Amino acid sequence: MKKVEAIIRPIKFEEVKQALYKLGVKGMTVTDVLGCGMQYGQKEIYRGTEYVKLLAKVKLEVVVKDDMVDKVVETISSAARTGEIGDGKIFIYTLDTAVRIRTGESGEEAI
Amino acid sequence: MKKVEAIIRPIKFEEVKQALYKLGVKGMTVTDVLGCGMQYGQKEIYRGTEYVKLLAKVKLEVVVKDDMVDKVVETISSAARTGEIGDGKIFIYTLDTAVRIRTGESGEEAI
Amino acid sequence: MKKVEAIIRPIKFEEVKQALYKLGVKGMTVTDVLGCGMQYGQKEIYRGTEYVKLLAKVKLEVVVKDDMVDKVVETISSAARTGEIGDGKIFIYTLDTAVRIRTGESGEEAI
Amino acid sequence: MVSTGLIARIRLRAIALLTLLLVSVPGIAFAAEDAISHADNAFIMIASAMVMLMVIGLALFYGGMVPKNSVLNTMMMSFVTLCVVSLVWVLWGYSLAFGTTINGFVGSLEYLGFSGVGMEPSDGLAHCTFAIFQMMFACLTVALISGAYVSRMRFSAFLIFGILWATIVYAPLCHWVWGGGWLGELGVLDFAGGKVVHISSGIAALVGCLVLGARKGYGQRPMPPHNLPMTLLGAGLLWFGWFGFNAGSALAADGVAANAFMVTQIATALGVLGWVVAEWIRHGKPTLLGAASGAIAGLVSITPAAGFVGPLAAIVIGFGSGIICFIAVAIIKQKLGYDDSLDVFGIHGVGGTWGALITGVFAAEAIGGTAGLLEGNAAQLGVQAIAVVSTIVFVAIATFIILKIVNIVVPIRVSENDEDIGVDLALHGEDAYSDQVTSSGTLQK
Amino acid sequence: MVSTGLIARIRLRAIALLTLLLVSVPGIAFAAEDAISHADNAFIMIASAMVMLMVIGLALFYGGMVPKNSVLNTMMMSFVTLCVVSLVWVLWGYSLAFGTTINGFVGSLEYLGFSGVGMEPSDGLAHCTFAIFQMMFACLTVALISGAYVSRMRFSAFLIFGILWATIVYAPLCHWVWGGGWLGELGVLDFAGGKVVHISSGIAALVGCLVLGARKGYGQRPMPPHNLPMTLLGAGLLWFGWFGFNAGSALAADGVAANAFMVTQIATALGVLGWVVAEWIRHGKPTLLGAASGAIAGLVSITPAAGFVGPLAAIVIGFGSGIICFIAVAIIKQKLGYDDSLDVFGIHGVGGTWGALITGVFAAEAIGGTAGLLEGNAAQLGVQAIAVVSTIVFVAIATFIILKIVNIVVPIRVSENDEDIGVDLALHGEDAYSDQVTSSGTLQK
Amino acid sequence: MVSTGLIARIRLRAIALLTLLLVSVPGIAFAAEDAISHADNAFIMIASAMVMLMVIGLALFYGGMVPKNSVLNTMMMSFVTLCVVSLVWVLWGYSLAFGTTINGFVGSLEYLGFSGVGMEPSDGLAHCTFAIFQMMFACLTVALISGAYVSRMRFSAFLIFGILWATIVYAPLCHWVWGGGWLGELGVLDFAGGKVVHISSGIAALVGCLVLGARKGYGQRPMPPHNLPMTLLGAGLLWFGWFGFNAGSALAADGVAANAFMVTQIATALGVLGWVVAEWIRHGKPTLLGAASGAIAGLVSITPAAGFVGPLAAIVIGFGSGIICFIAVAIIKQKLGYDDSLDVFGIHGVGGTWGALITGVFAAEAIGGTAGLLEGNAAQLGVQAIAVVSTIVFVAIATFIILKIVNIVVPIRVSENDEDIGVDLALHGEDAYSDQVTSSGTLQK
Ligand SMILES: Nc1ncnc2c1ncn2[C@@H]1O[C@H](COP(=O)(O)OP(=O)(O)O)[C@@H](O)[C@H]1O
Ligand SMILES: Nc1ncnc2c1ncn2[C@@H]1O[C@H](COP(=O)(O)OP(=O)(O)O)[C@@H](O)[C@H]1O
Ligand SMILES: Nc1ncnc2c1ncn2[C@@H]1O[C@H](COP(=O)(O)OP(=O)(O)O)[C@@H](O)[C@H]1O
Repeated sequence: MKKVEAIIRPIKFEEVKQALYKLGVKGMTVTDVLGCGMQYGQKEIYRGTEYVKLLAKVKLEVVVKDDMVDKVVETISSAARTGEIGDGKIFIYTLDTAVRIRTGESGEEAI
Repeated sequence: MKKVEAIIRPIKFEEVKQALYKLGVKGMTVTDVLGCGMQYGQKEIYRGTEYVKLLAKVKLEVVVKDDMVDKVVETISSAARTGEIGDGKIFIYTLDTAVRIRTGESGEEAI
Repeated sequence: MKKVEAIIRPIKFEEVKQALYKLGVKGMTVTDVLGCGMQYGQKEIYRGTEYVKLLAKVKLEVVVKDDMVDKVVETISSAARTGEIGDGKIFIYTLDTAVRIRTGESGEEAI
Repeated sequence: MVSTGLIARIRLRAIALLTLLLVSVPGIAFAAEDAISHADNAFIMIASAMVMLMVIGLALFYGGMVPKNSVLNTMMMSFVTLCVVSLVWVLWGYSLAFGTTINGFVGSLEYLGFSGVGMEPSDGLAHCTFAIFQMMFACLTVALISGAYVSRMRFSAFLIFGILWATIVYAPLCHWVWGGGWLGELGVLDFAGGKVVHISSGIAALVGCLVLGARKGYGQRPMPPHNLPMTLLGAGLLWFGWFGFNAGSALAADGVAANAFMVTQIATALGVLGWVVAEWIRHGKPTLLGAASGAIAGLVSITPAAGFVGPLAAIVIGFGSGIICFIAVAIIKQKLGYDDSLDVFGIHGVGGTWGALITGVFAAEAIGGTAGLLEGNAAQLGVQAIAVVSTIVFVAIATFIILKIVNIVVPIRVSENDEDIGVDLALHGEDAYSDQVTSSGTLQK
Repeated sequence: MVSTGLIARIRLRAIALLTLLLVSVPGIAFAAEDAISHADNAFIMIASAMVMLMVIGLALFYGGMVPKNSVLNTMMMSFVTLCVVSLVWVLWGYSLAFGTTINGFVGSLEYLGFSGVGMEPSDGLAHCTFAIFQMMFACLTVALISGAYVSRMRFSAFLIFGILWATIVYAPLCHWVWGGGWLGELGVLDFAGGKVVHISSGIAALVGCLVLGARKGYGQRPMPPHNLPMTLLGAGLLWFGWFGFNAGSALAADGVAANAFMVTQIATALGVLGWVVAEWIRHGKPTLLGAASGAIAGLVSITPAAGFVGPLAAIVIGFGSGIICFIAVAIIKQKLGYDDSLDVFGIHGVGGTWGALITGVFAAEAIGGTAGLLEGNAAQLGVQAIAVVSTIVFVAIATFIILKIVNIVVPIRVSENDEDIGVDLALHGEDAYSDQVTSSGTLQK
Repeated sequence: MVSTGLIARIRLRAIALLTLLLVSVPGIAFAAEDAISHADNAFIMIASAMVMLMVIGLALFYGGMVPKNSVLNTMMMSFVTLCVVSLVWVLWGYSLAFGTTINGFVGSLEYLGFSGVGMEPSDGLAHCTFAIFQMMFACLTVALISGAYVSRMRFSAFLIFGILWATIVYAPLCHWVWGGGWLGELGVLDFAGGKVVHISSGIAALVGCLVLGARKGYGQRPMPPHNLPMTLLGAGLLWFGWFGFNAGSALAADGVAANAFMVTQIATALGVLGWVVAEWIRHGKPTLLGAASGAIAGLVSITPAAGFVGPLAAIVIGFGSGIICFIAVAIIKQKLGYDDSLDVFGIHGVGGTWGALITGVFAAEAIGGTAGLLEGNAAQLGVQAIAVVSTIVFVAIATFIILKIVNIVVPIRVSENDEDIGVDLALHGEDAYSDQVTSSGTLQK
């Protein structure tokens, strides 16, 4: 069981979500985050002070069976890509297990 | 050392927290997230437009020693359960190590 | 490839970020979280009701190559330390892999 | 439009000068009473707009105090009340309140549908100016009640409740005090609505929150305000609008209005200080919510007294109100355990009662024409007490009956599930705040 | 300052009493016309401040409705319009609108730079009081338009557009109706700007959103309001300020003003109820955004009618407006698919047209001196229709040309990338909200 | 109540007509001075309410500009100041400011506890109307100062400071200029408080922020506004209320008030444009915070001039103020490095000084009765300069001493730890915003 964690542009989130639904992935968890990478930040101004702030991004977490990982990564990548710096990253982790709280099921059935 | 990550209903968070305290778990990290799973989303309306939004959930992260994992999962599950769709999921990961910033301790002592 | 996840004081975030930049770490993801540990919470009052709330913390996630981990942990620790309870924790995880969405690169090149 | 003897007396002074002037001018035939004074008419129109703004202030004051998932419902209750009660007032409410009295208990139906309520002069104002000013009072009173019902009352049930309550409770009560009814005849002092507006809404709130029951989780989880700056803004707009409410109740921009304006400012300031000091002593810290609450407590307490007392009395009334309401809200309510969610009873009920009684103590003949206890007229305090008790009894019983009737038509309380989700989403299909991710939903075609 | 025959007539009544008084006093030589009535002057000054506050209300009303990343730009458009159009008005706008008429189409240049616009009395007001009151109308009208252009228009382009539009469209239109122009002469009834303010801004909004094109992602992603309490507060301030707008349009605190005040309250309340009921039927739930929208719909529709109709007509006008605008916004727009982002056309254009026409139906001679269809004067409805059509045609063509010209000077639409990032950051270098982490950026030295 | 020669002159014109009327009527014995003009009394009451609302506007303007963890403390400082200074004003402040002058330096104690301040007429107003209008000015002035002290000053220390400063600095200064004191006698022009309100608060802010020291991390971390829409709303309410402040300072709804109203609108609009243009040139982008700041700069600069200059001068004054204050705030402050956190000195100190001096240049005899430099009266500019310098010196020394004294009673600065946590939580035990999770805390029983 793997967790696919994608940091993407907020504007692309809806597209990614719908692409995942099409793929059959129904469960996901989403968080507002800030980030920097190659795309360093955005200049802001207030009363003569200039400063650089991190960029708003969306973190998308999807836990899937091992055999789904490649398809999920592929789907997210192509839906989230613009080709410009700032498109984001995907990180993949291995889970020990998952539990569905409602039923107590655990393991792959719980996803 | 394991991270137990639970996605639960906001309304259940206080109960879960108190149950964990009783169990002796004092450290935890909490994030506001949005999610969907079997419970797909909530219909909203504005000026004639209807759309479906993700549901507000709470992500609770607790890092514990290996031997505590089962008790923690059990505690969270029973406190968070309503029996209705949308109760949430628990995901379990293995950590390499942990460090307490204040003292520099690492490993199990740091939790 | 490792993920270094640090939970630190909001007030220390800017210092930590700049210390990481100096170290050459350019990519990071930041989330507003709430937490408790030894530092239990803050008393609040409204109309005669007193209650204790979790503390605002910042979660910083940095994915780095294995050989950078110690330096990153060291850098974060020293920048975030005040010596008082509440300085925070660092958790370290192993990743399977990373993907750069823009280019499709994966593995260490993608970080 | 029938004014009480009291208001008539107030007005008398206001027009004395003009009358004198006109009478002494040869060749002017019409009586002063017949003309619209542009100054007074402008004053009361603007005062009416200010009272209307109080309802918006109230929506913010209340909205900031509830959790994030019921702010819209809370604001809706005030906002839509402003609309529904306005309609009730035009159709029959004004007539029940200010039509020719039927035995001192209720007005006749002569003004149904605002017939006869137009541009013609009436005591120096256009008749409709007076009717609209009073309309705003009715709207505000019903909206005030909603603060005790938040996060759990069915919206449709609240609207039906509001229509019935405005008709059966507010209009008659207003008639009793200001419309030529028995309390006015008895000589009760209620300058701008200590009883009519505040005691009545406070009692309705208390009865209602007992009938509804506490919010799910009340007493187990804290339910703190989700946006305190919003609450402070609301309190600020209420304070601003209350000048129209209190000074406007002189119905002319005369010295009585100026006095009412002055003591309103003083009592409100002292209400804040009273609450903040009490809180500082008890909790070790002064809170912004305490300051905002104290302002409302001060405003409530000076409302019945504004045209009758001077600046030093206002200091005592306001400071006392801040402390008394703090005790009611922060100590007594905690002990008794009822869920008067936003403390409508604790502030309007308690503060209004304090104000109504203390008016009977501090009333100064030189200001409002009536002496109080301190000037040797103990009877006035008795009259005030009669008015307070009769208001409480009448409102409590009537509110209870209305709620029970509404509950038959439509259950007054939402389902448990709706309460869990939050009434905003459940009843209105809306979320108060949407950030970037949240707002990204899927369109339904 | 040239008033239309209509307004002159209204004023006449207002000063009748005073004239009578003064004329009958021996030894008073000056005419009533020459004096400033402090009451009316105070009323219109305060009304002007209230209309100014409407622009702030509008900034909030609109700001709450856009996504989080374009709220500042949206608010800026209203706020800076208030400044730019004020300057235009001083320099030449007022003169074009209220200078001596040139063939009924535009005013002369006699008041350029407010020369001759000062403290001297003019119809009971200081001349500058009138000029400032009218200034606020011009500002508000241009600001209203911006709601259709949000999240994608270049800020500098909007400012240039605003200057040109205020000069070429608003000032002449204002002249036609209120400044001695041909529509006023024709006898059109437009008490406070149904055509001049609302139809004109609504049409400009529609033309502009078609020229600009839809927001990126419109129709694919929902773009829901980011802060509904802000929108409700905005609606509340608009409602409050609108009393100054409508009642102030009597230019005196007389019975006509009082009538306008009354019907404004009633129609607004009913506008809310109309929209909410329609929505409840269609979507199963009443929304706060619907309630706020209905209030604006009601306010818009009563604007042209306020000095001419009574309370029962106001009920019909307001309720009708709530329902009609709901249909325009929630059903027809959805079908046609143009991106009138915040429904300026759907509410101001549609509601203003409804109001302008229905005024010709319900106008009551006893109130505003002119009879409408119901009192047998069908011609009035014809006059109203002529005014509506001529306003629509003139505004549509002129707005289209202005936008095309502006687009040559500076592209009216931002780049795709700026639209993705959001116009706040892209055009203003600011983020509306900063939490602790966000606010922690790196200083540039 | 003693008016300065200046104000008396303004008033004279206002009552000329009425006097003429009354004098020419046989059989009217009383003097015009003895009557309350309902129009003027209404105007000043409403103006007072508007000035009160400015304090709320200020709380929002300031509150939006601070980080999320000190918004409540920032708002509290304004809100509770409104209460504490009101009490000071009733007890002794008004008397020190407007009691019979003692050698031109301070008023006598005749009005202690508002004794003798009631409904009786005084220059056309009820005496208490005037006293309350002035009360609001005192409150606002002290609240303005707080903007330089945010996020680090102990709340109790600020309250003590406010009481002392209102007594020792504000009341005498007010007396000097408006209460019959030496500056008024000298013929200084300060229509609505350029010196009394703005220079004084600006200087107190500067001295205070130097005494307190900079916020921890100032210059290392950016400390950007946490909620810019709140700041814009605050600026909007300030603008609205400022009409009451400036036009109300005519103390009658006459032509002078109308002129003040007009130039206030114009200068404010131009202040925005000045700031925005300067910023656009320097940073390449116009910001909303810049627009809001420019509005305040414009308002400040026209405050001393409002009754003395015409519309074209207002354009120059406002536009100049926007640019000058931008330079002071965005360039000079950055260089000097002091932490005038919300730029009270940069806007009120600098803008007030600019306004005070330029009034001496543009004053037009036809408007306010006094000529300025441009009309050949160079001496007036000298008088203005004397007033500015004496105000600066007096306020700087007195503020410094007061802060040092307060610091003995209670340390004026919070502990480092409290500053880290944030003053909201540390001093008030509250968090401004609670989302669902945050709000879920554990009840203490
Ligand atoms: N090493 C990293 N560790 C954690 N998060 C990262 C890392 N690199 C990138 N990110 C996240 O991904 C987002 C996009 O990264 P960016 O470098 O701009 O993408 P790209 O290189 O593909 O253009 C960043 O804003 C950050 O949130
Ligand atoms: N596969 C998944 N990956 C990531 N998060 C998930 C996944 N499945 C569920 N979740 C999270 O758990 C929440 C509850 O899931 P849901 O399916 O509604 O619970 P249940 O199936 O137990 O009723 C979701 O809103 C989402 O945040
Ligand atoms: N066991 C844990 N699991 C998850 N998060 C934790 C855990 N312990 C601490 N934290 C996070 O770290 C933060 C700081 O912890 P705290 O105990 O106050 O630090 P310290 O012990 O170094 O003083 C907490 O607020 C919480 O967010």
